[in-house]
Amino acid sequence: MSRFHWSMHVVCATAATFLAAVLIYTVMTLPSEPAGLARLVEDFMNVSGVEHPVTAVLLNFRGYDTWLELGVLLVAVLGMLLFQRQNDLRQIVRMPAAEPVLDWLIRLIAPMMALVSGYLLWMGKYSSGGAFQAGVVLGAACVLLWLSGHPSLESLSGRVFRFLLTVGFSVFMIAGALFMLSKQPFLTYPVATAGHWILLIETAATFSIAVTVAALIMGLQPTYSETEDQP
Amino acid sequence: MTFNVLLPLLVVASSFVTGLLIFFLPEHKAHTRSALNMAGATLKLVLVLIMCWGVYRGEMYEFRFSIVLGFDFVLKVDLLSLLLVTLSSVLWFFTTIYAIGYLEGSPNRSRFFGFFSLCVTASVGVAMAGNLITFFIFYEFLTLSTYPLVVHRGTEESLQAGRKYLWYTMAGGAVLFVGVVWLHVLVGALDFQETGFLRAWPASLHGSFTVIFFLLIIGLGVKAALFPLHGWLPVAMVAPAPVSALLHAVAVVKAGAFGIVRVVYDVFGVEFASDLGLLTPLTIATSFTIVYGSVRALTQDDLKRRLAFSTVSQVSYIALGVSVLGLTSSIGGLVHLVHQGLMKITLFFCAGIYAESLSVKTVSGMKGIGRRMPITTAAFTIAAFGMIGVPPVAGFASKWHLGLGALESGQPWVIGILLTSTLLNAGYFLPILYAAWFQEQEKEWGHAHHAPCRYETPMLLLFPAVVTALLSLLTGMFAGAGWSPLALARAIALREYVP
Amino acid sequence: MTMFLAYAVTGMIVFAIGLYGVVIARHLLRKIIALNIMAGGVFLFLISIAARNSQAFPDPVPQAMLLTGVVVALSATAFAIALARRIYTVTGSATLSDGER
Amino acid sequence: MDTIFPWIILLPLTGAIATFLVPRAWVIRTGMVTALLTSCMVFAAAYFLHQNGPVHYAVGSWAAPLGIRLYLDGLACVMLLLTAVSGIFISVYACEYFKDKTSGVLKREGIMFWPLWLFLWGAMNALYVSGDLFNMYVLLELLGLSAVGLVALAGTRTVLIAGMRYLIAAMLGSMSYLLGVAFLYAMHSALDTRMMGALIEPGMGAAIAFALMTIGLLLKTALFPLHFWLPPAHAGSSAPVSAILSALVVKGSFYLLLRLWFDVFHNVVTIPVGQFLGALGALAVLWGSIQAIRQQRLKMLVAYSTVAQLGYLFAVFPVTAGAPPTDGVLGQWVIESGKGTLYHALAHAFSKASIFLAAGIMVHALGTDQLSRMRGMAERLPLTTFAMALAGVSLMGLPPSGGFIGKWLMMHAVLGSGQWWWAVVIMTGSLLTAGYMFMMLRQAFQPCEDPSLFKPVPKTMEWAALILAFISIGIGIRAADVLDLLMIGSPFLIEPIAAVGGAL
Repeated sequence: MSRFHWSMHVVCATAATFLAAVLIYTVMTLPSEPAGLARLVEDFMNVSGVEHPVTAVLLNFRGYDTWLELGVLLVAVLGMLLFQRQNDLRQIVRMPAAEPVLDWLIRLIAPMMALVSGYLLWMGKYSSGGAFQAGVVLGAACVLLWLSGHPSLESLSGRVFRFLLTVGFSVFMIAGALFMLSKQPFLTYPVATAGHWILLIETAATFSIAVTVAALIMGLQPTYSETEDQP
Repeated sequence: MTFNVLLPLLVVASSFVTGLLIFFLPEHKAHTRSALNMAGATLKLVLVLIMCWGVYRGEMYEFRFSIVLGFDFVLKVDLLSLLLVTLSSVLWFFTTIYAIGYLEGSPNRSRFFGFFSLCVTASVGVAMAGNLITFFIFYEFLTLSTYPLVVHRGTEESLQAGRKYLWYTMAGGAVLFVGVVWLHVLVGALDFQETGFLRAWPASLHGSFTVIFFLLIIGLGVKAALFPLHGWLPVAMVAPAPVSALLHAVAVVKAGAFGIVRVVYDVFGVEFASDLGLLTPLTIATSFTIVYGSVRALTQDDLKRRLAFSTVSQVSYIALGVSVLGLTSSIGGLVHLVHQGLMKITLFFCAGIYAESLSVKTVSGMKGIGRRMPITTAAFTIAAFGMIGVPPVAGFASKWHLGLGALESGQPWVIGILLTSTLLNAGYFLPILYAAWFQEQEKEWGHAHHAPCRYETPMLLLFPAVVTALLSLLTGMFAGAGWSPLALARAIALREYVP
Repeated sequence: MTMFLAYAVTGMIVFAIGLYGVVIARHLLRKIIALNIMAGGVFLFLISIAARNSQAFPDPVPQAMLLTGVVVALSATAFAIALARRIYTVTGSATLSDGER
Repeated sequence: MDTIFPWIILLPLTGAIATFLVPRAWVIRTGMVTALLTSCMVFAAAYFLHQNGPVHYAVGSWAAPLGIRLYLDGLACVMLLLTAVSGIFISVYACEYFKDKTSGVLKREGIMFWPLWLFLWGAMNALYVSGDLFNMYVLLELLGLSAVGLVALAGTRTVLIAGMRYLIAAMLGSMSYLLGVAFLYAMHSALDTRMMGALIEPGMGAAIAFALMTIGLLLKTALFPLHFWLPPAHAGSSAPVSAILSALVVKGSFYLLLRLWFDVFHNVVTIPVGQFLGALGALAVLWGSIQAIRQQRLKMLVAYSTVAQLGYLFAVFPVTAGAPPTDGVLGQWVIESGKGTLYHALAHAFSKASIFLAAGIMVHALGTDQLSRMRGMAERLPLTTFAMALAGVSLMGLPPSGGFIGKWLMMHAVLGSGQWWWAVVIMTGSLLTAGYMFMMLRQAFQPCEDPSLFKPVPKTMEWAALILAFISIGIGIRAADVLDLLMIGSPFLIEPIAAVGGAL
């Protein structure tokens, strides 16, 4: 597996086991009946605008974290784009057109996946679901289309692609900043329409996550740069 | 900001501003640069004279500015600082003239004169520092501004000298820094007071006071070239003549000696220091340095190295005067601060002229130089006699007081040290004079580095040398006058002893 | 209670294995996979905290932390793979040349 | 104040999005406008902080245990100012640096530089005001990723490998930090630093959580044994990026360590732990300086000097660990050493950024940063050498500079609290720094043989480096104001902080 001297293995193995032992011992000493924030979340559920507690925490109580997390995703794509010649997906190596059977199958599945992603997005309000799951499913649909050599993604111009990448992050920020005009802290949604705002943010996030996931997967393929070696 | 507060700042700023302006002056503008230099020097001289007149009439000049809580930047003019400020500004005036003449046509002079003015700013700041922290700030600033002067020529030899100079002064600065911080932790404000302020503190601190004293003295000893720490001085001779003149007569060495005077008188107080038994080791160290410096000077053939070792021993006179408990010996030490400056700068001026006009650098090459360059050698002789302690010239007054003080304080062996060092001074100065005046010229004179001129050397070089020689003669003859450095030294010494 | 202990302990073991893998692995892809295993261990421990006591529904805050953590780990891994790919293209070898961890 | 507060974070991030979306011609303008606006916001925040004291800000107006609380006090404000001031000059420098020498058009690197740099700046600002443990994790990751992106910007072989090593170290650090947060949450079901500080009691769980989080942050601050990734990353990347990394990014995770130490773990911390961290710092100082002296390339020398100078910052921990919370006298030394560390961080940021920018100018003019090729720089590039000299003075801690005040305060605290051995370390460290700084300057002062070697350099780059150096000297002159600002909200007081509760 690696050219390290066997003693290195032994040393690392013992260190790892010692670390595991210490961690396990501490886990044992953890209190078994902690208060946890479940009850607190329960009290505020009625004001959060969504029924599912995790979505409430993710998008309302700790919306700031989720917003920054979208930022992290965006930085990852920026990093990936560093190694591309252009800032978009246009000259990703186009896959050869799939055989008719695969082509037909993908034409059938892709809209279904879009439907499923819409459903997941809507379900987020009531049970586990939401922007990330829907975004990934939509991204998978795009990857499938790309694999089958479908020209749809090539039509995505550089500007639109970059706009779509940033739409989730910016909508979240604008929604949050909007209510600062009425002297509310950042990311405060009015109680009545909180649910709608969250839905709006989630849809924007879905699109940008879908494009990000597709870009990351397609961006990692060996593109033109295989041939020409940068110094 | 009344005038009393502004004056000390103006004195420091006058050379600092000229320095900065010269930095940004393009190389070819020689005349504007010399004009700026001279303007700065005269302005400083005038301001200092005003200050002397003010202090004489009892004015109080103080500029206080707090950088951090309990850490004040204070410029205060008392009699002791007056001594060094006048010396620095007078000698800087003449050294500037000399430097302008000496560096005619040499490369990057803007950089040289920029650092030259910064260096004098630092030495004036050292003189006028009101507390130990400001003293330390200017002390370290001095290192920074003198290093580029030492390495000015950029030759490998001068870089080596610069490296050695740097290591000594940096290490010294670090030791001094530890001492100052430790004292500040124990005692808080470190403002200088006439008879020292450490006596009032409880006896429990005396142990750490002793350690702090030695830290401070070692830190200052590097620049004052005490025995084990003097290594950088002879090596730094590789710098151009005005630099070695400025470094060894006015700026660096005096800062160290002045620091020792401040620490012993205005931080510890001389009686408190002798109660703690701190003075005797200092006396022993300084006496050893005096003898060691003179012995080493005997064997040096290179003229400037010989003068460097003589400086090593002469500066320790000041420290000796300070460390011997007694009014007259302190007067002797303090006044030697001025006298040694005047005499040593004359010697270096003459050494520079010899190198510049006849490219004579070694003592053996000086046979018969008296006939070739009578005026310069006359000035050299006056200063040499002063160094030995021959009566009319200034040196005699300080040695006389040192000897008297040693007798009064009941340390007769110090007289022995003074005698041996005087003999040794004679030992390494008289052969030069004899060779210069009475022996025939052996070697051919080297070519001159400057255009032919009416006298033996350009006026810009000759005039400062002659003037400083006359000054040292006059201060020697009129030592008793009301205005002489001796009177000033006596006034200072009177204040330092608890009535 | 024992359900929490089971998951938490496995989480710790997986964390340690992942750490061992990161230190030992020389091939970049193995290192990145090991990093993900390590992340998996932490997330397993996080999720095991959520359902320790018998309330109406498990504590949603660790779940939210888990979701955010997973997405952050995903983006870091994606960037790491892109970087590893780039290193392979430029240097021709998929290991850090002077072989430290 | 509440209206200004979030803009410190929103502005750089909006700027990042804007520079990513606008066409090539507009990138520099938007970038510079964002940089200036963000700095104005930071100065405004500092002014308001000075007027009416520290600010608690609940994001989404949810109270602390559930929502995320942001907190701006003197300590955070000084770090914000540090980032803003160095950020402006680095941005000005970057405008010129990435321009193609011949055509003057912005190189591709320059386009990608701005979004990543503004993301990093936004993450830094958010990190300094964050008061929530998990939020700090996400910001640390955002910071790490954009920093690695900036490192990999240059695209050369060494830089990619260094970037990879940095990324792995960053991810390892974040994972162990997250595990620590998970443990804390498992024990006390709270994520807010102040609440955690009140709830936490010494025990096995708290100790392990503390150890994990500290190791994670040490990995990201590149303290001595874990510094392997820093020198190649900082030396290889392009000049503005290495200035950003050395001056700003490493300070972010150090700031977190300070926050955790004072806010969260103040009664879990024991004396041996403090001494251990101090010892690591001392080793970093000695090892970094010795390595720096042995380097042949300027940027490697300056990168190792970063490793060394970071060691100084850790002198605050042994002094604090030694002081029991309620003891008045020793508490005074804790505040003194906290001030010293912060001041050293401030002075180091400005002088290190200035030296890296100057090194960039040298590479720009000479094509290489070999120390032996620096001959004659004093004549050909006077402003750059002057900037290097001033910054060197500040790094060495010589009197007129900010570094001196930092060194003075640290020495004062260390000697006052009786732990004199750290004073020896600080002294040897500053002598060694003098060693490699003068080694560098000596090369520049030598006479230049062949003036044609030096290609012309845009003036704005030289002035950006010089002004940064002047600032690092300037803060040494008037230190009282900066320290008053720092002490608002008394960040270094370690008496147990009352539970913040849901009242916010």
